[in-house]
Amino acid sequence: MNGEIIAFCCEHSAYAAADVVGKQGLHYPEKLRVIRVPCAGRVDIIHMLKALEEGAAAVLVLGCEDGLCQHLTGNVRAKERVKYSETLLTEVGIDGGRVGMFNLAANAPHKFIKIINEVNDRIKERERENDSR
Amino acid sequence: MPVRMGIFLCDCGGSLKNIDFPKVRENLENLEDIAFVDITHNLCLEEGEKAITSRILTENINRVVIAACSPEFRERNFGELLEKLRLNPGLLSLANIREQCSWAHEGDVTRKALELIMMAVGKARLLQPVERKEVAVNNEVLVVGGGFCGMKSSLELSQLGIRTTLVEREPTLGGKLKKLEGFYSSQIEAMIKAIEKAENIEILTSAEVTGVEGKIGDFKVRMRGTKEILRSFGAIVFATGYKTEVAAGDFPLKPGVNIISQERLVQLLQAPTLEARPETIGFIFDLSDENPRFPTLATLNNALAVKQRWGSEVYVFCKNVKVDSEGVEKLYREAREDGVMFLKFDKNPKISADDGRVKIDAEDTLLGEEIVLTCDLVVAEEKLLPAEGTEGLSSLLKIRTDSQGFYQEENVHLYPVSSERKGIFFVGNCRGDLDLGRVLADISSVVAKVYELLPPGKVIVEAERVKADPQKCVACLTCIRVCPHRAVQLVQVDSEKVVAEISQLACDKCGICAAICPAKAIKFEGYSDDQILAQIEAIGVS
Amino acid sequence: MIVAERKPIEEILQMIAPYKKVLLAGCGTCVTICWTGGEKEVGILASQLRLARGKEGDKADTVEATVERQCEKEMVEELRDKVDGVEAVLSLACGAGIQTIAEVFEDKPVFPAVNTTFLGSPEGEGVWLENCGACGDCFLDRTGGICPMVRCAKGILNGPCGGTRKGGKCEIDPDKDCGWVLIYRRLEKQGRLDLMRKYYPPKNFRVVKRPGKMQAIKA
Amino acid sequence: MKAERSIVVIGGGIAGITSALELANSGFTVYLVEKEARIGGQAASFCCKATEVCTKCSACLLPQKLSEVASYPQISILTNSMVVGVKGELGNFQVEVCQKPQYISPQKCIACGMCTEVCPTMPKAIQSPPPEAVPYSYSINESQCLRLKGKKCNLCREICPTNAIVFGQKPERQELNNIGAIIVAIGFDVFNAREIGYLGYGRYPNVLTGFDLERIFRNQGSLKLSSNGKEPKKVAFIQCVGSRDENHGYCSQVCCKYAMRLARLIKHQKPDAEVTIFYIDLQTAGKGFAEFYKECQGNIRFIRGVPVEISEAPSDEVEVKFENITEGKVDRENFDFVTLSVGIAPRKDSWELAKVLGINLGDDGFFDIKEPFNSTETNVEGIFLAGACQSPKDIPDSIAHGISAAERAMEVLKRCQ
Repeated sequence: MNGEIIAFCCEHSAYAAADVVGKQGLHYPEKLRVIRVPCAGRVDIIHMLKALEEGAAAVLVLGCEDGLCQHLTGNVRAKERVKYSETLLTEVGIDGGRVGMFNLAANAPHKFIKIINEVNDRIKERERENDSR
Repeated sequence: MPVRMGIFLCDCGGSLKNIDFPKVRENLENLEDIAFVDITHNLCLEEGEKAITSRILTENINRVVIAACSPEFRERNFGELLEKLRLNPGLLSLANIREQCSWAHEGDVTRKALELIMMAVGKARLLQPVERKEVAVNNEVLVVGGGFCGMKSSLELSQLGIRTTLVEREPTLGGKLKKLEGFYSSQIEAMIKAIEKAENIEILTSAEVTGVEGKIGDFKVRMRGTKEILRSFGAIVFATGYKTEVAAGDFPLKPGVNIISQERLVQLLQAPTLEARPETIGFIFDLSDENPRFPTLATLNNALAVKQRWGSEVYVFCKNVKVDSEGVEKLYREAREDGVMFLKFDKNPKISADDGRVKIDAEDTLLGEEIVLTCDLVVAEEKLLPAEGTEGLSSLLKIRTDSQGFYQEENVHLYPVSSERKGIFFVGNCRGDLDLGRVLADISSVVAKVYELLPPGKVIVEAERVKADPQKCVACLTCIRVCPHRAVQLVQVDSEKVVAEISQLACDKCGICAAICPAKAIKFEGYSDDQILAQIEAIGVS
Repeated sequence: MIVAERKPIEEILQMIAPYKKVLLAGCGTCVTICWTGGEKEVGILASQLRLARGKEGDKADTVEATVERQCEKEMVEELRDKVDGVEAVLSLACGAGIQTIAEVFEDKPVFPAVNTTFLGSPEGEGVWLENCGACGDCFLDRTGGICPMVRCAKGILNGPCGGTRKGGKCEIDPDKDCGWVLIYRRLEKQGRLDLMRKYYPPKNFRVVKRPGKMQAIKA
Repeated sequence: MKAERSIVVIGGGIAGITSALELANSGFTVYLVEKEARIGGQAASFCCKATEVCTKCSACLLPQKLSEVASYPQISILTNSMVVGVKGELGNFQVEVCQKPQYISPQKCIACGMCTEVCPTMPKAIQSPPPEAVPYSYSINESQCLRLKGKKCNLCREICPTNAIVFGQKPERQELNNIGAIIVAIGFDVFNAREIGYLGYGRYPNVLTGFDLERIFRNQGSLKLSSNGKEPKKVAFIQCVGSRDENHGYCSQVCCKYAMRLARLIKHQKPDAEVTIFYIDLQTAGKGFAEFYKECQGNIRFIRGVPVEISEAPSDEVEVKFENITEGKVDRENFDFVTLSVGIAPRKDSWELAKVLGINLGDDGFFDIKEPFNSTETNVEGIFLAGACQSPKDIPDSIAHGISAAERAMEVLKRCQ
């Protein structure tokens, strides 16, 4: 891997939103790699850490809006796990901002693009910082 | 059996021009375990189906990767096709190279497309078939609550041929509406007769549900009545209704002060004689914006009745008239045309006793004036509240209530009548503030949902989509505690070992348990740890 | 059940700093149940270590294994091949497990990755509560099945202390219940309140922070 | 008498597809007859109105249901189609369906988009489907297409890889036989705000309807003024446009909710925006909605009374004239964007279908029901109503009504078996 963005996308929301982006002919950075999951609650800490180990620039968990999870607590648990992964990373001196949880619905393609672009901008900014150091 | 994989690449009629398909094929062909890589044009059409069929029939493959449009379009159909060709649909892995690759980017995306396919290949290598099997279920339904809603649900279920047991806390059926005279009570009487006559409805009065174990298709329900009963039901419908209350904080409910409830007013209206006709009557409702439909309907109907029977001066004080139910706007107009006066406030009025009468001190926002009215009688807002025992039953069922304590969490996926547990339903006012039209829609919905979940005969389920490995399970109960659908139970495997078992009927396939299991004993086929990690590992390899 | 908490990562990193290849040994019993040292946690810690050392340009090699009960020599024996291939062992088991593995593989340095904190039981999802001090002199018969040594912050045998807050909470930690109020209510239910009047001579307490409580943050 | 296990659902909006899915799940064969080129109805183009949390508008339930319907083998979708004749009775209807020429077969079109690339007209006569479209296929605009205007163009047909394009099509009639029951779910028309001239809809670019706003948020993600491309700072919502007036004796049941949700969304995206809602009576019923209203009160201004006039003001603003009740005078205030919370009206073509089916229309123009409170059965046995064509409904209510119509149909069929 070489600086890709890995996004675990809940098939009820983010995955469908990503499809809509393509259908509308809109774009997001090519380095995004989507892994489809049945619910954000399926994504575990080890999945995020392994992706970073393999060389991902950032790992995102994209789930349903708060209060909309078909499984009630899947997105809430995912958020907790992302938060915990963040501390695991910070503990060892890695930028915790490289993991993130975002909520969106299937009919929110623009939110999907916004999330990916923002994350990508952050990555670029960090690269610039590292270069200047 | 060694993996032998067939890969179908679809170029969508040759339109995905930013992907170099021959180059993709070249890269894939060199991988291990690959039987063939085909470039096809229209996999979604009949010709595509033929292409897949002929290849699968001749090549003896046991894994299939299809790189095409979003799974939204053809996943189900591809699965059905594989099944027809005697390949388990669980052995199929898709790569979305159209919506999420070719269409989402400008310029050449061959590399990304190849990677997405490699991810699907990595996952496919580890896929296992998921067999489907028939399971027997109990089709009998328990309806809890013998009021209008529960009785009507039982009757309609029985008309579809579903055996029903109706359990009621009180000694008789009928609920609240039975107390009323006229139209409703005669309807209720007719319903009670119909239920008593129905062959497939069993009535249990003076009995209460005290325990629910098990899962859809086999809920073990404990009931306490004259004796303790333990029975199995396929589904449970709760129609436990509501209670109403006049909030003492809003109204000075002292003896001698003429403030009465809507229920009391109905009794007065039904009484053959009246001690003294009230000259002026005030109604007050919608003090809090909460659950407004119920008090609005009661107020409009009763204000009209008072006007028509007693000819009193009628004033209605409210924040907003809640007309968002069918026919209520018309009722509101009728009341105004009949001379009922409506006064709207933003600040709650002051209500005080005034020498046997009641003084209402309100600021009318429309007139912009303060209005002081002394009434002979004030009819207070009856708040709609969860019925007694709702809290107890919901914790018994391990089901969440909404922010006001009614059944059913505020989650749009559950509306109208479902709960987070399959096979447990809520109808009518036990799940919130509904008018009669919506209650009736609820009743029909629950009947349809029960019929759909528990059709006559057996139910086909995926046997082991999500499975706890009894060898690895340490019975820590984590999955049982976290499963949002309460699909996990502890079962005895042999004389000394208990392990978690996931009911495929009750499971809604979210994978929360697989992620949280501290012993890594739960495998979600298709989304297992190794299958997810294989996808991660495939990224950037090309 | 034995409850343990993972050690701070810096401490773990320091311990294993001299070793390139390390075996992370989990235990499938108590520490799995309290989400600290089962197969899942072994995987997470291994990944975290690789990330930490990878950052320093020092590639860590980790081997992962979880045995059913690390406090059993026979079960630990299964690890022999894996232990032979590494320079050190990092154990995620309780103190008993760590000592067993250290005893079986005497020539290998064995390090603890967790602190064994208390004996307790689950209070709810992801929350464990200390309820036994393993004092070796059980007198739950007199206290309605609630141990004042750990459930009372002061560990007093003749309570309550007089500092009980409103609602039956402890004066030291208002979030925790007063153990003696719990005992009183239990005995009251059983009609055995006379036991409250009896005097018990002091025990020899160990100095332990009590009551211990561990909250797992992983959802 | 043998009752058939096939059912025709007329209308592919949220209520119709809910009925269809429910019936198919219970083993019935369903013909879903849709007048437009795609199913999904009004709600398919609605936006997500979540702020930090989901505000329970239910619009996102559509996509999943739509793709489920599309891949359900027991549901046949007939687009561009209308029911033009019905014979028979409960248990055995014959339904005549007329299909307009589609020129592009939705069964064959794979939405590759090559036809649009070669289409020589400007704007293109062949258009890509909106992202929510089901079936996801291209369509031809008759007034643009050279070929359909009699010219000699064949470019799209030549490039189409699946031979999906067929010219020279005539309207086709087909008879669906052995239909057990019919469910009518044709939905509603959005009230045409032009009918109320003094509100300025259609005249001022910064006066739009709530339904317009839904589409803007859905397709663009945020609300930008057409005049300066910036997000509006001062926004007004005007309630009860086309509801509860002399011509509409009903509450549309959706407008207070969508207005508050959209208002919150605007505040969420631009926290310094000032949002005002003008209303008659606020409808706050429904699970959790009273609480949501309380949150709205924190940063949205609510004014009782709907404005009497909207007129043009300098620098692309609009002036709203309303009665200031607290001060007892008429006030004027400028806004840079006004949303008219338009209501639900009966469909203009309801009476045509009513004639074909022999069912009645009620006072307000919605389909009438057999008896009070039995909101799914019509005066014709075996013909049922689902969704907002019976009376205004929001998405959750339409779903519930769709399920109950399916259940009534199943039960009536069961009874006559």
